[in-house]
This record gives sequence, structure tokens and C-alpha cells, in this order.
Amino acid sequence: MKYFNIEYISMATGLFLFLVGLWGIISQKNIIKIIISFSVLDTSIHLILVSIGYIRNKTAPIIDGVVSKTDAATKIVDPLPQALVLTAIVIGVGVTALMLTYALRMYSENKTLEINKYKSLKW
Amino acid sequence: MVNPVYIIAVLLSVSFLLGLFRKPGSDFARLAALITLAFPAIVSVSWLLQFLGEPTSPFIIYTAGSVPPFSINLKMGIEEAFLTSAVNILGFFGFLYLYRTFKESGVSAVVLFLVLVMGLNVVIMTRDIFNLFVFLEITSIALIGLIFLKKDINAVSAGFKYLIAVSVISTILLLGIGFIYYFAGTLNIDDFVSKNSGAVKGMSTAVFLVIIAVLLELKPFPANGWGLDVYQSAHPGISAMISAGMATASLFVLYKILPFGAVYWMQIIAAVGVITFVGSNMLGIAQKNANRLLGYSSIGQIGLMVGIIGFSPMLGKHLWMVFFGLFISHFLAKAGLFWLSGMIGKENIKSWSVLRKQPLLLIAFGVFAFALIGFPPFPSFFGKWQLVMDLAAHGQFGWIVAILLGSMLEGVYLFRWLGYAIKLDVEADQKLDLGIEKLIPVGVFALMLFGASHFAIENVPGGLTLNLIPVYFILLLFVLDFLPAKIKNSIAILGMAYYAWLLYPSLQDDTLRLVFAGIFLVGGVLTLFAGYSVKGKRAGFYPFAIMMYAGLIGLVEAKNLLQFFFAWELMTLGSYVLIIRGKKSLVHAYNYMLFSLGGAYLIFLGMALSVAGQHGLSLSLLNTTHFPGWAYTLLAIGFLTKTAALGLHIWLPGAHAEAESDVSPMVSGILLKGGAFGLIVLFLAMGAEKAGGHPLLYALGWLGAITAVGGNLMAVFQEDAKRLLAYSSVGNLGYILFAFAFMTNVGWLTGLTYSINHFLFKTLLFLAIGGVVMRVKTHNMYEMGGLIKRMPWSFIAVLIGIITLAGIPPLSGYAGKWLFYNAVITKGWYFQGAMVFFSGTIAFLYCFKLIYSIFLGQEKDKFRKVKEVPVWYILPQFILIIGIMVFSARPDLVLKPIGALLSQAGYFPTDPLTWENVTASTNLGYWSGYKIMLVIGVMFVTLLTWLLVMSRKAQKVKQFNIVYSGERPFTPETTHFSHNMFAPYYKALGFLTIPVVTSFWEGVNSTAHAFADSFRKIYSGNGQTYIAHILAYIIIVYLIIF
Amino acid sequence: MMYSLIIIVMSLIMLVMAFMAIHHKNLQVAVIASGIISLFASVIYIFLAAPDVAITEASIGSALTVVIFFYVLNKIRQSDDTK
Amino acid sequence: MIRNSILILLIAGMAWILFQEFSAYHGADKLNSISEYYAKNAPTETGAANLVTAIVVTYRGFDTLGEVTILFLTAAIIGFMISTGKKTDRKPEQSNSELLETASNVLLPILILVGVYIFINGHLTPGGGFLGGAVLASAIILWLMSATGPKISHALLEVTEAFSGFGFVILGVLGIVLAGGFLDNKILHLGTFGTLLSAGAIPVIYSLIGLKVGAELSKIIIVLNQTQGEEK
Amino acid sequence: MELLIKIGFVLLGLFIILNWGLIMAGIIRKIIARVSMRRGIKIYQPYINLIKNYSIRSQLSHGVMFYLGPVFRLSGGVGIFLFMPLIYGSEIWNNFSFTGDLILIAYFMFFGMLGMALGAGEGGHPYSAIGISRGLAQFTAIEVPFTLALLSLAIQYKTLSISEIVAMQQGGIMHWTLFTNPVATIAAMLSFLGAMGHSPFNVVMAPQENPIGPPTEYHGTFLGVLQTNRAILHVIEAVLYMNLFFGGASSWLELLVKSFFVYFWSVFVGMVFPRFRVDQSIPWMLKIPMVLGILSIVLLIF
Repeated sequence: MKYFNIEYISMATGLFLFLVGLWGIISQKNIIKIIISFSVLDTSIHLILVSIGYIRNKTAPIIDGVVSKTDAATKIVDPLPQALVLTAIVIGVGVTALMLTYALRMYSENKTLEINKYKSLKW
Repeated sequence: MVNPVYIIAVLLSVSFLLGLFRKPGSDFARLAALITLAFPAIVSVSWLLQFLGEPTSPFIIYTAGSVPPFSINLKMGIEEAFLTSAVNILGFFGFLYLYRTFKESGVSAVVLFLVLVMGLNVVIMTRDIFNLFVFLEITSIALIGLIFLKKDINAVSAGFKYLIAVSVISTILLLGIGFIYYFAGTLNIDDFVSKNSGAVKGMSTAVFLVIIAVLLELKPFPANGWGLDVYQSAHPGISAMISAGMATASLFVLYKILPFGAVYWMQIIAAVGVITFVGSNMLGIAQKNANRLLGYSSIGQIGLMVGIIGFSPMLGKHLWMVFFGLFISHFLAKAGLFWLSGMIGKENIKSWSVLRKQPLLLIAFGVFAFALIGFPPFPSFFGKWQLVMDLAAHGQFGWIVAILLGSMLEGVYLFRWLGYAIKLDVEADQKLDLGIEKLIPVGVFALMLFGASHFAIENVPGGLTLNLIPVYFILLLFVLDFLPAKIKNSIAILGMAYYAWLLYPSLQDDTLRLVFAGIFLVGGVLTLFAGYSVKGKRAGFYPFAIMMYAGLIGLVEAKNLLQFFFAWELMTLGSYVLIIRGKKSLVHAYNYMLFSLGGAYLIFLGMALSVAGQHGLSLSLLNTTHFPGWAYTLLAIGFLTKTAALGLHIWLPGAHAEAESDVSPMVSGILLKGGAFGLIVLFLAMGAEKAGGHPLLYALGWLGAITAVGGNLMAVFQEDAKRLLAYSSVGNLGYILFAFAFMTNVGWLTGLTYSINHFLFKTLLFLAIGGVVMRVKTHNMYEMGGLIKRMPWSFIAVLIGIITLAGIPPLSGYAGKWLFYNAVITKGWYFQGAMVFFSGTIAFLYCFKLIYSIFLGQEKDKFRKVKEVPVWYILPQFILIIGIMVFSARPDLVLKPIGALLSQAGYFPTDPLTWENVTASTNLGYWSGYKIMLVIGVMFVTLLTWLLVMSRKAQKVKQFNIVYSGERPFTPETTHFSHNMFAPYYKALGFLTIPVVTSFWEGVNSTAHAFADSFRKIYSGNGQTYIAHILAYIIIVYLIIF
Repeated sequence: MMYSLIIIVMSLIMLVMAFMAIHHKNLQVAVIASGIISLFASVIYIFLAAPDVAITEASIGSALTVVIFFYVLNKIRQSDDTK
Repeated sequence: MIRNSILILLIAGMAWILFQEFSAYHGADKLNSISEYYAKNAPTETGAANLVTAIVVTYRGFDTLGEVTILFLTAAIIGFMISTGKKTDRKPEQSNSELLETASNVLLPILILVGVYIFINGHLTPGGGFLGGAVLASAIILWLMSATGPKISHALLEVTEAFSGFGFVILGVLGIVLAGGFLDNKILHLGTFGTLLSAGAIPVIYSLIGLKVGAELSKIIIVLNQTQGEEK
Repeated sequence: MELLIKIGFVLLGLFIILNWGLIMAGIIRKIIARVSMRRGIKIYQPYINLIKNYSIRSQLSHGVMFYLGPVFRLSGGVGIFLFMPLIYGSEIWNNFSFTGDLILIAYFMFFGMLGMALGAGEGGHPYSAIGISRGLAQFTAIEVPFTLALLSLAIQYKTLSISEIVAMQQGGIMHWTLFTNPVATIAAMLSFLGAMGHSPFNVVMAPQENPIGPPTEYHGTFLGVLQTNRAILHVIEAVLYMNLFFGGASSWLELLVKSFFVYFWSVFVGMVFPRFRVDQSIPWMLKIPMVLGILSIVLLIF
């Protein structure tokens, strides 16, 4: 039962969350809800990336008592995706904050959070 | 060389430090930023120069003291050097443009701008896909921040839509990158390509996600509403950065990651690009908002470049040349246009007429517009040329059609726009935002287009064969435009005369070409004489007049297809500007341009078909084309747009009639022969005599006959003198087409005689009538009358002109008629021949109307003081009259050598015209122009003497001394029978003049607009819908690929 | 095996929270739900041998994001009040 | 209804694409060549015990630079957008609970200390600059919430923000001058593996990253806190 | 010398034609009068008119073109005469037909019309212009069947030279185009009706509505010139048709007789039919005669 391994489960969860996030973005009318959906989407990507880097039954990529410099290659999980995720998390937070600021700004102009009220530009 | 990483380091550290200068006022910060931005530009340009100087291997920038697959590396090769140069120059001038805006916005925006430029540099240089992701995010976010430079709600909401869309796209990109890493075990682009692990299951989907994300960043049609909104609402200076800068980087990203995908994906990418190009331009035609329209155009152009990247396997080593040509034109022109838009400040494209307050800006607008469409000498012309040629070589004709269709649609709105700018009234309250910091970028970019042209010419295959002397002469005239008109006129005339002298030896033996060269150059000089009567500067006239003539003469000189098409487009461009100078020419010049553009693209397509499967560019490739049917038909229709065959003629009457007095003869008497010469080239290519039975020729023969009747019939019912002459030109070009379609020796002689005649008399008539119109300030013939007393010289000119036109012996018009009959009977095209004859008699009607209504009949009170037209109009007229006389008396001087050429060069050896002294004869009949002239002359003089003797005491009487039922007529107006002169004729045959053709084209026009208008509703303005579009786009492309 | 079960449970909770985040009418609740997703994700990261990611996600992805959300929601409510 | 079904169709389509990936996914049993290289050589090359840190700060330090720039941008944009409104220095009217005030007074120094500790030790233990920065930012939040104590100095924040970023870039450039390339950490001696003062420039860089992240996040929060959501 | 002799004979021929034209006009008008139960004019009345007009002293001119109009007109008539071979087989009576062929004559007809139109136009009288516009309009339609017939002839005889066309019709009445190509002949003769300007195609002159058109503005010598031309032109056009369709003439007598009958045909029809308006005559010409003309070509091709 290979799908019972943790990396499969987390991968599947990530992909599901991805879809749920997308669904939220395209179905919710409220701008804040859209942003929340985006943050779900963001989290899901992190989860997927970490799952990608996971190697069965290996430990964290830190040289310490458990893992020595010499046998690191056989004992640790892939550190690279984790590095990517670190970067992605911070980017995600920046983008989310930016979206929220935009939402705030839009709200202060038009007093509504309905995205389909912002259609003065079209065609 | 400076390590390119310093570009990043300097930009970043300055932007970090600028945060400190928030309080003391931002002047220092702005200045520092501007100076800082010069640094990357200098660095990357110096790299570019080095790579151009000697091809060396790319410079790799390693980071972290490690080597590529493990650490991030950047690359500076020639491509990167070029693109970063572009981006950094754009950055510098873009910043300069926004210099004042930044004062109001504060330091934050300055910082954002610096980071944006930095990000673009890294995106171009990096070789690591995750790094790519990070810096794409940086550029997107910086742009989104900069959108806020305009603080209205539209900008904010557009920014939000953009932000959401970009975030979703980059999430998908990140997903793809993650899986690529999983399957390939690397993030390095070069490493990935060398590992060649595309076959792994799941890999292709991962790669798909990455590529589709990058494609979506490039805003493919129709999943691009978010991009359009930003183009529309952002500060134009920022839109310029998006359109030019961001697109540059994204395009290069696409190019970098392209090797990831399977080869057949190229087709998909090409399709994505071309569909974007066509679709976006299609929707653009219904758009009136300048910035949004520029957005449509940008997206379209970027789509085309995506297409080029998709076509890269077919382009081979030409890829960079093609890309360069189209890219640099888009880059410079679009940035320039957005900047101009910012200076105008109003949204409707009609407001651009304010540019007329600053002629230099108007020129810049023209340069940008022409560069976008792809007119020579701009690089896009060569890019498009080579693209089409290479596609043709691979048999991709569907794509060529699509690309040309897209270009055509782009022309539809760009020329409407340009026309508005040139012609519409300036709104009273409108101001131009002129700051030196705004003018410099626009000017520099316009000039750089010319530099880029130079580069493109050097690199396109066959480009070095182009004769650029006329182009330099045109540029010289641009520079000298500040001089008074008279001096420029002399320069132009001398230039043309000198060129004619230079050219003559090379054409001496080829009489066929010599005739046309003569028409173009001699005619050019003669028509320019009229220009001496213009006072003032006549700004912008001479460069374009010379451009038109340069194009025409280029046609004659052309030895290969590129030269021919180059000349053709040059001619179109010049004549368009000449035509639009007329007071009411807005819509006519627009029609002219659209038909010309359509025609040019058909020619282009025809040429592409001709060279397909063959090598080189020589004109003789037309002879051996593998697709004769299509190629010839397309070329023929293309040339027919210029000769205004019925169905394609609707641009002509207005364009010729509303042009300035001395422009009408240029565009009518001379320009139309360009199309005729094109037909000659085509027909010669069709293999001369053996093609005589070609169904195309048969069709063209009928078309010529119908055009002759239609054009002349329309002319009969005109009240506008110049319009009458214009329709007459339609008819006459019908004759010419008909005659050339014979493909027999005598037929061609007929065609050439008609061509020469039409040149002589139509130039003469338009000069004369133009002069009259200039004096009386109306085109309506019924308002004139009796002007023979005021303008006797003009009257004589018109009289000679119409005698020639009507083909009455002894003048040379008859030569054409006689040859024509012989040709018709030999060929056996009796019914068409009868139609053409019928049209000849109709011509008589309007000839009479023309001369009677203007010069005879009752003189009007208001014109009793008008003077004869200026001597500079009379002079060329009488030179032309001398020409007519000489040609009438001694047609053998011209026709004999041509006939000899036609039969000896192997074109049409059978049934030639035989000459015995001055008498020509065929199997059917004979004709001696010289003797006829002599007989008639002697007889006329004798009879005149007889009458003079008999009525020597004739008494001159006053105007109203006529037998008028015993009364004196009230006013000349009521006594001058002129308006609706041929009413009974209209009753009888007017049904033939119902403007079905005009209605047809209007129908086409309104259908296209209606389609565009309804289809663009998909851009609902709802950001969420745009996301749905993006997802749908991903899914659809996925389903197509897999 | 034990880990797998725990992760499955957490995954299910995350999915429920995701639906809640998207469909719950109260924005505060939705924000908190999204924060919980991040938090649970960071727990999963621990299982996936990614402690660096886990603590960063917990602090930044979860806590800080939620705080920012609340600030903004607060602002929006305030500007409603002042109207 | 039609709209919803179209949207569901879209999600189904995306699900199909994602399923392709999932079905190709099979976990991993061993490191791939690149990560194997990291596992074998990174500790010696960089001197960092935490391989993630080694990658984040050196091998992919350029990414991190970009990421820091994104935060910087975000903060700048938020400042740019919000500050354009009318600034009303709103005094927080609501009185905070005693508990919060006390807690913040106690916690604040501790939080700052913890944050600094985390990013200084980034090359040895999990955490590092991002976490440290976040902790610093949370200290700021706490400070704001308690509304007592000295006002946060904008100047200090800005100087920190500017010079931490600038320092990062300068260290990177020093890498070109003194060592093997941009952002090379070997500009400083690698030191003894596993100790605080080891791994070359990594602790310095990570500290700068931490300061930068902390400053930016704080700035975002301060800006959001300071202004009325209302303009015009 | 040779040329002088030639010119002498040409002038002689012109004199004959002119006289025949005047006499024929008298005869025809007499016939018309008798048919309509009037006494009519004297047969030599045209001579009287001509002499009277030439000798009238008062001469009014509206300008140069007005003055030149009659010259053009007469040149047109005389020119056609000059380019027309008169008698088959005679070098002498071939005039200057060696300079051009049938096409020349067909187009030279415009010369006189144009001059007349311009001269009358400068007169400034609106009715002149009306008449001219009608005349020109009608003329375009009249030319259509004629041209088709000409083409038919050219196909049939493979030449455009009038002399050769006449030559090919020699050898008996059955060789005439009238019999070898009857359809073309009918088409051309219908067109001839229009060319002669008799009813039903005489709205151009329109004696009733336009009593004061060009003939009134032009008076005295001018009118004399015009009348001279009219006399010449009528005969010479009849001669053209005779040459093309009725076997030409091998002697002056034959020429006079044949031209009379050809001309009489138009008078005869004019007696019988009422007048067309211009907008009626044009469609009429473009119906039956044109169809006949096309038919004549079709019959020859297939």
C-alpha cells in the first residue's frame, strides 16, 4: 500500500488544497475571500514542494548528533526543496500583504468588497 | 568589461539606501536614481558592443563560489547583452520620462522603478528556473506597485486584477518548477537540457506547467483581460515599461525554457502567439481608448514574437534577425507611443490631434506607427519579410495568412488613429504636457528606430542589395525641412533629375523599364514644378513626395523581390502621407492605406508562394514558382488594389480628388503606373506568350473591361471636377489592365501606349484642373463656368488633355485606340473590346462636361476677378503638351524600340507591329500618326483661314447677348446648364452606378467592427472572470498538447 | 504507519478548514481557518523532516499572515464605522 | 448555475492536470545527484551544519536576495499606497488590559533576544533569518498592541532596513572581490565546524537577512496600523 | 507635284460630295413634304440658304472657342471625307485613306462633335448645352451596335482597311456584307438611324423644344459653315455605310445612288416613327441593335 506513505498523503493533500484554493479564487465574490483562497493556494504549494523533497525514512538535513558530515548523503532528506519553500513562504506573505493592501485601498475608494463591482475597465 | 552582476548589486544597493532619503525631499533621490540607471545601460551596451565586435563565448557569472547545477548562475551572451541593453536603456529613459511624476509620488516609486529594472536584468540573465520565478515575482510586484502612480480607483482595481492573475500564474509556475525538480533533479536550465530527461512520465506535464505559465505572463489572447486593464489604467510611463520591458524579459524567458518541451510543442506556441496576434488586433479595431488600444496592440505584437519563438525551428539561423526586426520595432515604438499618450493625457484616440501643435511629436507618432505596421525602412519590415519568407520555405502558408491578417487588422486601427492625429481639429482646451524630460525619451527612441533599421538592413538576406541612396535623400529632406518650400523644391527637382541621369545608362537597353522610369522621374520633376507656386515652408511635403518617387523608381530598378517589395511599401508610405495632406482627406487617405496595405500583403503572400521551395530572392523566381495559380492570382489582386480595379477602387476617387492641387497629378498620373508596372512584372513572370490562355488573364481582361465601363460611367455623373478625373483614372486603368491582359505584342504596345498617354493627359488635366480649383476654391463644376476668359492657358491645356483622353485623332490618344482594336481582333476578345469601346464613348461625355462646365458657358460674377493659374502650373502643362504632340506625331520613336524589345527579347514574338517609316501596320490595318497629323493640321488651318476670310468682321458681344426668348437672362447661375448635366443618361444607365462595391466594403467594415465589438465583451472587467479565462486557457492548451 | 494516520487526520482537518476558509460567511473565522491550515501544514513539515520550513511556516505563513489579515479587516471595519 | 458548472468544469480540468502529476509521483528513496552533492560537500564548502541554511544563504543566496527584495518591495508599496492618504495620527482609544501591558513589557526584550539568537544560529539549527525576522516583527506587534513604552522610531527602522539590505549586497559583492563569486561566504574564515562563529559569512548574512525581514515585516504592520483605512 | 494633283482631285471630290449633299437634302425635304401633304421647299433651297448665310454681314462672336467651333465641325466632316476611299479600284478617288483605316474614321467623327460642342458651349446658351448633352448621351448608345458590327466585319474580312473591305465585296451583289453578314448589317443600319439624327433619334436637335439652340446662336457665316458640313457629313456617312455593307462603289454614279438610298433609309424610318426621349433611345439602342450586334459576332465565331 504505497499510497499510505506520508509523502503520498501530504502530496495528495497539497494537490487537493491547491484545487480548493483555485476554486475559492474563481468562485468567491468577496475580495478578502479571494485573498484567503490565495493563501490556501500558497500553503498548498509549500506542502507539495516539501513532499517532493522528502525521502523515505530520512531525517532533517542538519549535521548534528544524528547525522555526521560523512554519512549525510545517506541519511538526510533533500534540503533543496526546503530552501525553495523558505523563499516561497516569505514571498507568499509579501504577496498576501500586498493583496490585502490593495483590497483595503479599493474598499476605501468604493466601499465594497465585491469584486464584480470593480468593472469600470472593460472591453 | 564590468561584471554584469554589478548591475544588480548597484541597483539593489542604491534602492535599499534610497529608503533613507524619504524625508529630506526626493530631489536627491531622483537624481541619484537617474544616474544609477545610467550605469546598467552603459554596462550592458558595452557588453553588447564587445559581442558585436568579436564573437566570443558568453560570460558566465557564478555565485556562491560554486558551479552551476549546484548554485545559481547568470549568463551574459550576445542575446542577453542585447536584451539587457534594451531593457536598461528603456529603464533610463523611462525613468527620465517619469522624472517629474516621481517628484509627486515620493521615493517609494523611485525605489520600485530601480528594482523593476534590476529584476528585468536578472530575469534575462539567470539560468536557474527557480531564480527566474523569484525575479519574475519581483518584476511583477514592482510593476504592480508602480501602477499605483496613478491613484484613481481604476488603476487600483486594475492593479489588483493584475496581482491576482500574476499570483495564480506564478503559483502554477512554481508547481511546475517543483515537479521539474522532482523529475529531473535539477533547476538549472542548461543542466536540464543536457540531461534530456523529457521522456520521464509526468515530466511533460511539469514542463507544460512552466511553459504555459510563462506564456500566460505574456498575456495570450484571450486570457489577457487583466493585462489590458493595466495597460489602460496605469500611468503611460509604466505601461511603456510593461509593454516594452516586461515583455522583453518574458519573451526571453520563453526562449530560454523552450528546449524543455517536445519539438511539436513549438507548433502550439506558434499557434498561441499567432492567435494572440490576430485576435488581439481584431478586437483592437473597435477600441477608442488610446491606452487600451495600445494595450491591444502590445499584446498583439508580443503574441507575434511568441509566434516567432514558436517558429524558431523553421527560422533556423534567421531567428535572431527576424526576432530583432520585430522586437526592436515593437520595443521602441510601443514605448514611444505610450510616452506620447502620457503627454497627451486624454484617453480618446481622437484627442491625439493635439500632437499637431508639436510637429516633431507628430512625426514621432508617424514613425512609431509605421514601424509597428512594418513599413520600410523600419526593422519590422525586414523582420516580417524574413519571417514570411522562411515560413514560405517550409510551406507554412496558413501561418503567413494569419500573420498578414493580423498585421492588416493592426493597420486598420493604427492608421485610423494616425489619420485622426493628422487631420482632426485640435480641441480648444487641450494642452500637451511638454517637458524636456518627456521629449528626450520619445525623440531618442524614434531616432533609435532608424539606427535599428540600419542594423536590420545589414542582416536581412538580400538587404545589402537595397539601394539606399533615395532613402538617404529622403532623410536629408527631413533634415532640411526648415527651409522655405522653394529651396526644397529645387533640391528635390535637382535630386530627381540627377538620379534620372545616373539611372539612364543602366536602363538604356531595357526600353520597357525605361518608359516607366521616364514616367516616374520626368513626371515627378514636372509635377514638382507646380510646387514653386506654394508659399511658406510646406512642412513635411518633400520628404514624402520624394519617398513616393523613390518607391516608384525602386520598382523599376528592382532586381529581386525584396527590393521590389521595399520599393512598393516605400511608395505606399509616401503616397499615403501626400494624400492625407488634402483638407478633407482623412477618410480617403485611410481607405487608400487600407486597400494599399491589403494589396501589399497579398503581394507579399504571392511573393512568399513564389519563392517557396526555391532559393534566393531574384525576381525571376516568379517565373518558376511551384504554385503559379495562387501566387499569380494573389499578386494580381495586390497590384490591382493600386491600379484601382473595379471592386478595389473605392479609395481612389476621394483620395485623388481631395488631395492638394499638385498632389493629385502625382498620385493619379504617376502613382497609378506603379500598379501597372507591377502587373507588367507579374505578366512577364507568367511566361509571356505561352501564358496567354491562362484563365487568370481572361478574368483580368474582363475585369479591366468592366472597370473601364464602371469607372467612366461613374465619372459622367460627378459634379466634382477632380472626382470626375479620379473616376476617369479608374476607367483608364481599366483599359491598361485590359490591354496588358492580352499578352500579345500589340496588346502590350496598347497597354504601354495607354500608360504613357494616361500619364501625359491625366497629369496635364489634374495640373490644369488643380490650378483652377486652387483659384476658384471649389471643386463643383456647376459653380464655375466661363473661365476660358480668365484662364485661357488652362483651357488650352484641358482641351488638349481631353482630346487625348477621348482618343480623337490626331493626338496620341488615338494611337492607343487603334492599337487596341487591332489587339482585340487579333486576340478575339470581342465583347470585352466592345465594352471598352463603349466606355471610350462614355469618356467623351465627361470630357465635354469637364471642359464645358468649367471653361465655357456662363461666367459667374464671383469669378470675374480670378487670375490665371500660376505660371508654375502652366509651365509643366505645356511641357506635357509638347510631349503629347511629339508622341502623337512620332509614336514610332517610343513604340518601335519597345515593340522590338517585346518581340526580340522573346516575350511576344508573334504578330508584331511592323513599321515602315512612320506608318505602323498589322495584319489588320495601318496607321500613320505623322501623316494623319499633317492632313488634319493642313485641313484645319485651311478651313480656319476660310472662316476668317468669310467672317473677318465678327463682333465680340457681351456675355448675356444670347437669344433668350427676347429677355435678358437673370443671372449666370441660372443660365449655366451644368448641374446634373446627364440626367437623362442617368435615367437610362444610372442603375449601373449603384455603389454596390462601396456597400460591400462598408458591409465588411461594419461586420468586422460588430464582431470585434461583441467578442471583446469577454473582457468583462471582472478580475475573477479573467482568472477563469486563465484556467480555461491552461486546460484547453493542455488538452490540445496531450 | 502511526505517522501516516496522524497525517491523514490532519489532512482531513485541513481540507475541512479550507472549505471553511472559503465558504464561511464570517471573514474572521475564514481567516483563522486559513491560519489553521498553515499551522497544520507546518506540523506535517516536521513529519516530512523539514524543521526549518516548519517553524518558518508556523511563524510567518500562519501567525504573521493572520495578523496582517486581522489588521486589514480591522481597518475595513473601522472605515465602515466612521461612515 | 451555469456559471458554477463552468467553474466546476475548470476545477475538474485542473484536477485532471494535477492528477497526471500525482500519478507520476512515486516518492523518493535516495537523493538525486545535486542534493547528494550538497549532502557530501556543503558542510565542508560552507561550514554550515544546517544544509538548508547553506543552500539558502550561499548556493541559492541569489534567490534569497531576491526574496528579501520582494519583502522590501512589498513594504515600499504598502507604504506608498497607504501613506498617500491623509495621515491622521490616530491615538488608540481603547485602553489595553493590564495583563497585555505587563506581558508586553516582559516579553518584548525576550522576544527580541530570541529573534536575534535564532538568526545568529541559523547555520547550526533550524530557523534562521526568516524565523528570526518574524520573531522580531512579532515583538513589534506586541509593542504596538500594548501602546505603552517608547514610540517606535521610524528612523531606526528605516536605517535598519536600508543598511541590512545594503550590507547583504555589499557582502555579496565582497564575494566577487575576495572569494569565488557573488555571495560567496568564504570571505570570512570558515572557522570550526559546528560553532557559532563558523561557516564564513553565513551568520553575518543570515543576521542581515533577519534584520531585513524583521524590519520589512514590522514596517508593513506599522503602516497598516498607523493609518486610517480612509482617504478622501 | 504628285501631291498637288492629289489635292486637286480631293478638292474636286469634295465639291461633288458637297453638291450632292445639298441636292440630296433638298430632294429629301421635298419628299418629306410631299408625304405629309405639303408642297415643300424648292429643291435648290439649300443652295440659297447656304449662299445667304455666307453673305450675311452681321457677325457676332462670343469668343475664341465660339469662333473655332464651326471650324472644328467642318474639319470633322471634311476630315472623314479625306480619310474615306470613295470609288473602288481608283487610286485617285481614294483621298488620303492611306493614312489610316476604319478605326481612324470611327474616331474622327468625334472631332467635329467635340468642336461643335465646345463652340456652342462658349455661346453660353443653356439650350445649346442641353442639346449637346443629349446628343452626346445618345451617341454613346448609338455607337455600341455600330462598333459590334465593325468588329463583326473585322472578323469576317480579317482587315480594318475600308478599301480591302470593299474589295472583298466585289463580284456580285451576293458578296455584299448585306448578304454575307446580314445581322451585322441590320445592327449597323439601326445605329445609322441614330447617327443621322432623324426621328426617332432627333431629340438632340429637338426643333420644337429647342428652337433657339446652336443654330440660332450661330448665324451668318458660322451657320453657313455648319450647313456645309452637314451636307458633306450626311453624304460621307452614307458612303461609309455603303462601303462597309453595300459593296462600295466602283463609279461616281453608283456612289451617288447608293448613298442616296442609304441616307433615305434614315429619312424613311424617321417619317414613320415618333421621337424618342434620350432616356428611351439609349435603352432601345442597347436592346435590339446591341443584341443583333452581339449575335453577328457570335455567329462568326462559332
